[in-house]
Amino acid sequence: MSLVNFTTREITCKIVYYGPGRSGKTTNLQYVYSQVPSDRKGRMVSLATQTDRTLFFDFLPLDLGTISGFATKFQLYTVPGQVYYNATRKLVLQGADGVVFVADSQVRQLDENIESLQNLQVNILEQGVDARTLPMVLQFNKQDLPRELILSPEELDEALNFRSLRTFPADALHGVGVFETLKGVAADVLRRLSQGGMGARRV
Amino acid sequence: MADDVRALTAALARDPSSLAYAELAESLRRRGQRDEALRVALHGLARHPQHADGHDVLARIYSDLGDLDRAQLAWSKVLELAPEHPGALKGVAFVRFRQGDARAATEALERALAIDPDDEAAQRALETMRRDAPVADLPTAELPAAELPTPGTPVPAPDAGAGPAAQAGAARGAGVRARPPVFSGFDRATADILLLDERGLVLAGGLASPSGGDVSELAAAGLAGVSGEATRTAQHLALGGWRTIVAEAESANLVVAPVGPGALLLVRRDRSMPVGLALRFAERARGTASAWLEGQGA
Amino acid sequence: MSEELARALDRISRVRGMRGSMWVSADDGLPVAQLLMEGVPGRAVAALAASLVRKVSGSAGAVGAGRVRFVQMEAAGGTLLVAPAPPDLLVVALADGRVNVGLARLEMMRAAAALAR
Amino acid sequence: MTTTVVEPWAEQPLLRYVTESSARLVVLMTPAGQVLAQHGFARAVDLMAASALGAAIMAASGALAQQIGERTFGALFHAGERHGIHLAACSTPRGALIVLTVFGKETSIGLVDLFYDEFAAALRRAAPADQLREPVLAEDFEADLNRSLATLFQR
Repeated sequence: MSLVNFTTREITCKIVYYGPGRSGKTTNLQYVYSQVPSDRKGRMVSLATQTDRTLFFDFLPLDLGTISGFATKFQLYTVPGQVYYNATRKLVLQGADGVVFVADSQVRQLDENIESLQNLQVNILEQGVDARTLPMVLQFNKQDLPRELILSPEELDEALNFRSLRTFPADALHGVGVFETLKGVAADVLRRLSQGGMGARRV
Repeated sequence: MADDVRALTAALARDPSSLAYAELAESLRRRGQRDEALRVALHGLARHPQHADGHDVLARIYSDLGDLDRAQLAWSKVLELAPEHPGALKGVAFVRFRQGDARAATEALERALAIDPDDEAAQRALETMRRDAPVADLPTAELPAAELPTPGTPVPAPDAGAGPAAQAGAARGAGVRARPPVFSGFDRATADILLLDERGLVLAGGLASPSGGDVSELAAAGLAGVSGEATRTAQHLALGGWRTIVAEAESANLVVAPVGPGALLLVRRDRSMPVGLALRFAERARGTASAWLEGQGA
Repeated sequence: MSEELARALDRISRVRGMRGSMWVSADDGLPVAQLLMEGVPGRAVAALAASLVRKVSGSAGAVGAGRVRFVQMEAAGGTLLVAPAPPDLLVVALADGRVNVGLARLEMMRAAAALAR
Repeated sequence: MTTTVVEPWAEQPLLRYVTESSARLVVLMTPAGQVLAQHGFARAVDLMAASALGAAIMAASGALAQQIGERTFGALFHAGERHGIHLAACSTPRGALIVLTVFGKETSIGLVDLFYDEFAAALRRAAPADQLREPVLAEDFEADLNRSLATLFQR
């Protein structure tokens, strides 16, 4: 739920990066963190296992600056991708204003992508939120891998994009598509605020 | 620090209505760039005239610039907006002290301590003032301001090593100082009986350390906290007003009792005296103190 | 251990005028065990008694009186009694005005001493 | 001491709570970890991260409570060498809120918890009901967004 303060003219939005294990959610945040100047970002917090798998979430606060006269802040979160961390995934998803679904483009990961996407639908539904109204974009990550190992954006679109969401091919490790994805979801989230959709709360 | 200023400047450039101006002004002040600091603070306050922290920074800048009158005005403004602003209370204490009004300075420090009893800067300042009054005796050196988020120690820091022991020794080397002879006729009237006001200021009597030094001020400051705690406890537990606190300690028994509104009595008796007797002794002292206070028009 | 604590509270609460007694964690101000008459706000008693004793102990230290072994605060509507039981606990009792403080004190000091052993 | 107040109704109860409990820092936040108000010695703390973590702890412990058949746990606290934290959720007309209290040796968890109860009650009284949603941003926000992101990523 976006937090909007009309007195101090501030907006805070929560964006969650969702997707199967090792699809590159944390990598997205790390790239953003590495690119953004220090006065525009807060500390990046990662709650990870000893083997660097996300245990609970990664967290990165970003300061977008002034948009339509509002000082706008985004809080980026990732969820743990591994199947058995569903309980913590649900917690991180709570109150999300927008979701980036990071799909793993590898052919052999297709089932995991589908399973994770279904899991996302279920978890959104459990919160009493209509998934169709929650701003969301798809990122097809790892498009840099050899062609024979991955599905093309068109094939992935066919397999995953039932809602005709905006899609972004990416190579998060090298930063390709990371910026575009974030911009895409940010625009969707802010658009809702400009339309007076759910999410704005007058204070 | 430079990064600090750069980041704050950038934040302010992005959002001119941000409250970051106060931090920026403070950072500039600490770097000695007083004129820049003043400009930033005044500019920010034009947008946020009700921002207490902004006025606080402004006051510190004026104080650094030696303009105590303007500093005083700005701190008064802070206290109008936020009556418990610890920085402003210490600031007022500093200005009052520099203006030679030790009493007002002490009061401001006591208020600061009532709000944050662990404010070491205020504690040190208060101890120094109480020990070294009259004011004319105090050095007027500039204060160490560096680590505190609020204005620096408002009065000169005490001499090195001024702990309780040093403090007792520092009491002009003459043991317990002369105070109104309210308890004359009582056993150890100036060494074991202390009358103070609820803010922790000594009124009469005195308390000596085992080595004979005067620990009245120190004891009084601590007791004000005990009294406040007792009042809060009694209130919360719906016990009505509290009458006495008896503390049996290893080497002495202590009796604390309110004397009318606004004053407190501490009696220390040797462990060998039964608690009941100590209580009676304290009760007599309370009667005497009460009569004396009335005579003072208190 | 907890039985011993409960027995001590039982003995203290038999003193006439006693409204409740408890073992309290000295640092935390939280009740560890309690035996209270209805309406006695146990958490408040524990937290405030611990805080009061801490302030009193600080003052006693400052005037060179040494470690505090017993504190009683008498008020118009009752008496609060505290016996520190080092290293971590306090025995706390709340009584009305009729209480025999001497007897309550004995029981509380005994409980504190027993715990120390 | 610094104060940040995003929602003005929270300010008075917050200031009172900090004073009474002698806490070092109190942060009032949404269950998603967004700060509504803050008062105390916040300079040493990364508020955004602390809020995200505080909200996460509450969310995790709440979920754990349900796993074992409890509706919710009450307050949580952790004591450290010099500082302790007290975390609790309270429901208000404004929705569920989370309070993170950081305290030092000058007070105790017992006192913090005691005054927290009063604070929660005061918040319930002061909180306005959730109000109607309405447009926030101008429709031409995208130019701002593009410019802002371009600056952010130095493109």
